Amino acid sequence: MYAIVWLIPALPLAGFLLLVFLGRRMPRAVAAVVGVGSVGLAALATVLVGASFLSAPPAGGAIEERLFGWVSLPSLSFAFGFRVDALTLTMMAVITIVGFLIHLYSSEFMSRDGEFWLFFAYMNLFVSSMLVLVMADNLALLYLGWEGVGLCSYFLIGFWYREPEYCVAARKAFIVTRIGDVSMLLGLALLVSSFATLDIQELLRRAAAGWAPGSALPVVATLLLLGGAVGKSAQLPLQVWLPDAMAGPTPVSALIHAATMVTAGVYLIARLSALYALAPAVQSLVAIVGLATLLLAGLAAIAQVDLKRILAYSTISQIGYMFLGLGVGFYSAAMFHFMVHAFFKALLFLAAGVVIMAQGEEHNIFRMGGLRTALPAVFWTFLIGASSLAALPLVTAGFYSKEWILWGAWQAGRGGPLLWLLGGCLGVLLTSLYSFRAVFVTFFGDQKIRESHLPGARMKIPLVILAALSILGGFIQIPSDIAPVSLFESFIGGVFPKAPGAAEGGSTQILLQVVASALSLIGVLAAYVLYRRGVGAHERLADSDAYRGVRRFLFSGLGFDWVYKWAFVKTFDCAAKLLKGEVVGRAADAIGSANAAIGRALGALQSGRIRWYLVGIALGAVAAVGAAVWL
Amino acid sequence: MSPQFSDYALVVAAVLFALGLFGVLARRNVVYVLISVEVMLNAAGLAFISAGSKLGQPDGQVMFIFILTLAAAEASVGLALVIQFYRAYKTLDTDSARELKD
Amino acid sequence: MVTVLFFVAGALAIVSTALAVTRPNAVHALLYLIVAILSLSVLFYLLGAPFAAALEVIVYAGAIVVLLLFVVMMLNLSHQSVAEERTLLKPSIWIGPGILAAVLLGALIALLSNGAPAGGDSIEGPAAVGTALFRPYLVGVEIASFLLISGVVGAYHLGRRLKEPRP
Amino acid sequence: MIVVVALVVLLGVLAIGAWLIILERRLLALWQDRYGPNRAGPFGLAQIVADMVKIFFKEDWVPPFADKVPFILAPGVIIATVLLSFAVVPFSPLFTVSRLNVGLLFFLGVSSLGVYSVILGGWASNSKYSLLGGIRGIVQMLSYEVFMGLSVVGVVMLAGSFDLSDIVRAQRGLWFFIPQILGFVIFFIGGIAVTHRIPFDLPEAENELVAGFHTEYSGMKFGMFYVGEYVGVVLISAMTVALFFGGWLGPFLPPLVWFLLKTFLFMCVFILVRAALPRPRYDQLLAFGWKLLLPLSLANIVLTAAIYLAAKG
Repeated sequence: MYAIVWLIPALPLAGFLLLVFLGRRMPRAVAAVVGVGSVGLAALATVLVGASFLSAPPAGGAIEERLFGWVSLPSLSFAFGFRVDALTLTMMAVITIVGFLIHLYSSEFMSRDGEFWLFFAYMNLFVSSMLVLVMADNLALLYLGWEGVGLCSYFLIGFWYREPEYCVAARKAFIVTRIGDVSMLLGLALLVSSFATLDIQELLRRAAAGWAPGSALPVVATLLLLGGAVGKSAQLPLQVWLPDAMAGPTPVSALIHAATMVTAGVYLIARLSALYALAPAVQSLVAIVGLATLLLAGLAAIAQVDLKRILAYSTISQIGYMFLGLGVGFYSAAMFHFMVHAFFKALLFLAAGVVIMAQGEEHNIFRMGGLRTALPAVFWTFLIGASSLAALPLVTAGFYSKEWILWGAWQAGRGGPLLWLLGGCLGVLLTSLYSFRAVFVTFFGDQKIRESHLPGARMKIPLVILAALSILGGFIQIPSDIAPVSLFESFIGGVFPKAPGAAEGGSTQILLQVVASALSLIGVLAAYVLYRRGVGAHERLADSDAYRGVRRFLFSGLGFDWVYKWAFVKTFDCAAKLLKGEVVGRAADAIGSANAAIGRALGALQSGRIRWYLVGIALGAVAAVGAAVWL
Repeated sequence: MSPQFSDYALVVAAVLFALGLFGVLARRNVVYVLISVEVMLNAAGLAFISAGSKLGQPDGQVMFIFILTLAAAEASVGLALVIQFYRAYKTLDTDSARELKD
Repeated sequence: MVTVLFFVAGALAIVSTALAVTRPNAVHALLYLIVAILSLSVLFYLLGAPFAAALEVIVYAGAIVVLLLFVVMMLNLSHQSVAEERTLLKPSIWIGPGILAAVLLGALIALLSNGAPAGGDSIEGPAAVGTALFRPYLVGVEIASFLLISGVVGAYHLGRRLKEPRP
Repeated sequence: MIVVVALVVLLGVLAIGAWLIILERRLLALWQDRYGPNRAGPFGLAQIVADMVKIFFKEDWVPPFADKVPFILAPGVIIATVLLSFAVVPFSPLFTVSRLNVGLLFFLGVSSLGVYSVILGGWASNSKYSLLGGIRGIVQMLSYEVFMGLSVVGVVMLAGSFDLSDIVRAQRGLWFFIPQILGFVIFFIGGIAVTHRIPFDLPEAENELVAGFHTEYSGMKFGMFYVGEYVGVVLISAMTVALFFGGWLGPFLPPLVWFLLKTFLFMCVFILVRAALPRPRYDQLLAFGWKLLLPLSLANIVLTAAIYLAAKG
């Protein structure tokens, strides 16, 4: 079955081309079939490839397929080629299967939109680019996919381009991620100049042989690449674009800004894990970035009132968990969390999409309420997603993946317990608080808006499937102290360096799990107390000035936008204003007016009389000959 | 054959060139300007040929042939311009075509 | 005999060129130019370049000057513009260029008299010229052919009758 | 010696040209079932003498509106250029005025000067018909000289010389009209056009332009144009023979006789063409030249060069 590997990205690309060239003339049904079908076929192909991968693992643990030569220079050559190993296969499975479900959902969700076909064209292109990103066997191709998904993200955030603020949001996302991309490009340039190859495996081999651990070059290279990952994955300090990216249609938020694209940074670091092993300081930095992001985003999420923005901050926070896992060397754990997160976050977004649609495009959760009875299917699936997000013990997938990361954090050398304390205790608490805040406020209480636009089958089926995955997905990897199941680790672990101190912890591990579980339950309880039990606690708090100030601070995403506005935009504006009129301009004007004056002076020579010009030529000839005689 | 021919021929070429230059500068009629240019080209050809003869090389004649081609191309384009000039201004006085100035 | 011929031809070339440049009647001027070209051709022959001499007559006298005459005849202006030409040839107009040309001539002759490299006259036949033309100067020949083609195209383009007369 | 040869050639050629007029009239009459001039002398051969007498005694009128010097110069130019061209014609190995190493180029150059007689005559007459005829003459002769010049390049390649005697000698094995049949046809057509004979007599087309460039001419000046045309026919015939039909080469008879016989044959061909073909329109003439003869002559050059180089190995 390995021969069909190339089909997996090619199918969505074909769908994109079909839609882009013929979509305008297609009936909606045909466009939907093309758009959904291409991704569906890609998912089918992925499943087939995955099945044969599991039943008969290829030599070297990877399928390698070189399609055609791309750049061939004496000093540097690379091909358009794919390399599929366990890590890639995990990503591919998530991209195509979750992608297919979201496409199916979109075919109903977007059905009233005028540019239906264009939406699917962009989505197909996105899926294709994302697949290229994860399947690339060299960094140039990876970068192609990287920029491709960024471009699609820009298109889709601004999909409703008639609203000016959506375009602003799209631009913001594009520009902010561009900062990271430049950093990444520099990193790639450094790697190329150091090793004269872009092939990932070859590069990692040469790096391991050529670079001493902890020396300056690997630190710089990994730092630059981390810049790219941070930008794409919306981590501190480049996280500001993701909340605004919620301007796009909800399926876009689910697919691109929760499940797949934003985890490209995680993938990049995981893919180049051998490189990061050469720069322990940077790897620690990854952990710190992840920790800081997950806490800050969690705090910001508590204060949001827009349902989608809550989920956006939650995404930032959960990717922070993944970074934490990467930083402490638990790559498998990070990837496990990535997979589980894709399931439940896509679920949450899709459910939120239904809610928002049913409430007549109302985003503010405090104007909703009581939807438990109006939208029972959505309520239950949303509840499952939120539980998984809050890592309610034992029954949810999120519990298992998060526990794994926290166990890694505990073991991470000297700062381990601190990481665990902040990330585990505080993070878990915050997560369950904000997720159940959303649940209680949205689905309980009095119904304030009558529901409309109830979801059909094509929207419900993905919700159900994703809800099932959010529960069952966790059971393929269970800590040994509960039950010895380690399917995921045995599948993907071979790709990564061995996790440090991954030994089983016995009673310590049990203790840690109990504390974390307790904290997540406390979070649920706190949310209940604050937002559900009457109106008391929350209302009373809301009166105090201090609370309002904190709330506004948290609501604004901890003021990052404000800081950036003043630090970069305003200073740039000021500098521009300073330079605009006088300083540089005057010098330029002087050059210009001097030229104009010279031109006017010389213009007098342009009498229009040909004979005058000839006289000039003749004088020149006389001078030349005279010089020859005289000299 | 006198060995000094080529020296005198160079002097003749210089005289012809100066005459052509005079014509180009003094005449205002485009046709005369063209005639004078041809004279100057001829003078250059004579100079090349006498130099080639003096040095015993065929290169002088080769250059003359190139000058000839140049003259042919120049004459054809130049005459086409003269015709258009006359159509536009109903005169051949170069000084009447002074629109470029404004 | 040959020497006399050389000097006669040289003098003829100079005199007829001077007349060609100064005659008010364009056709007369062109006739003088033909005489100048023929005497130049004689000079070429005497300088040992019979091939160039023949080409001078064929191309200059036989083609270029004929074309000039053709244009003069087609515009049919020689008769009416003779008087006009006379007024344009006032001394005040030609005195400046005359001085300039005289200075250039002086400089040129000074340059020539400053000692030219020694060497004898020799005859180079068409075969030698052809060999030189198509061996070391092949690129030049190609460029010249480009020039001719562009000349043809340019002349055709410029010679078209404009759709709308200029304002 | 050379002066004697030159004088003999000069007088002989003029005589032949003059008698050609009679020949043409008689032949045309023969082909048109008429008698033609048959009264003066045996077979009317003395008719030319009578014509001469008449033309010399006619009033030699110069129009007052004409530009006199070019007007008088024009008929001289054609006689001069045609007769000058005969300087390089190789009548026989011994009987040649000048063996110039660029003889063929000399012929082309001098005959290209012949166009000035048409130009000057047409312009100096200062009459509309003359001017139109002159303009036609310029364009026609300028165009067809190009093809004439190009058509002989093949001959020069095969002979390896511009010297006409060398060219004749190079035809000992094979007359060049066989390998250069294309060149021969183009050269002959070009020759008819350059001598502006019927059917290419557009500069003097009598039913359109009265008499074209020599409308205003009379007396012996007209006679010089007339004789010049016929001497031109002799010249083109002689050159055709020298370039393509082996010149003086031939068995039994002396070389000079062979040359004259062949030339006579081609003069008859000229007359036959006049008798047989109608006159084309002016634009047809030019289109025929530039669109057919020019590509053909270029193709002839390329083919000849290619075959020559291939044969040489």
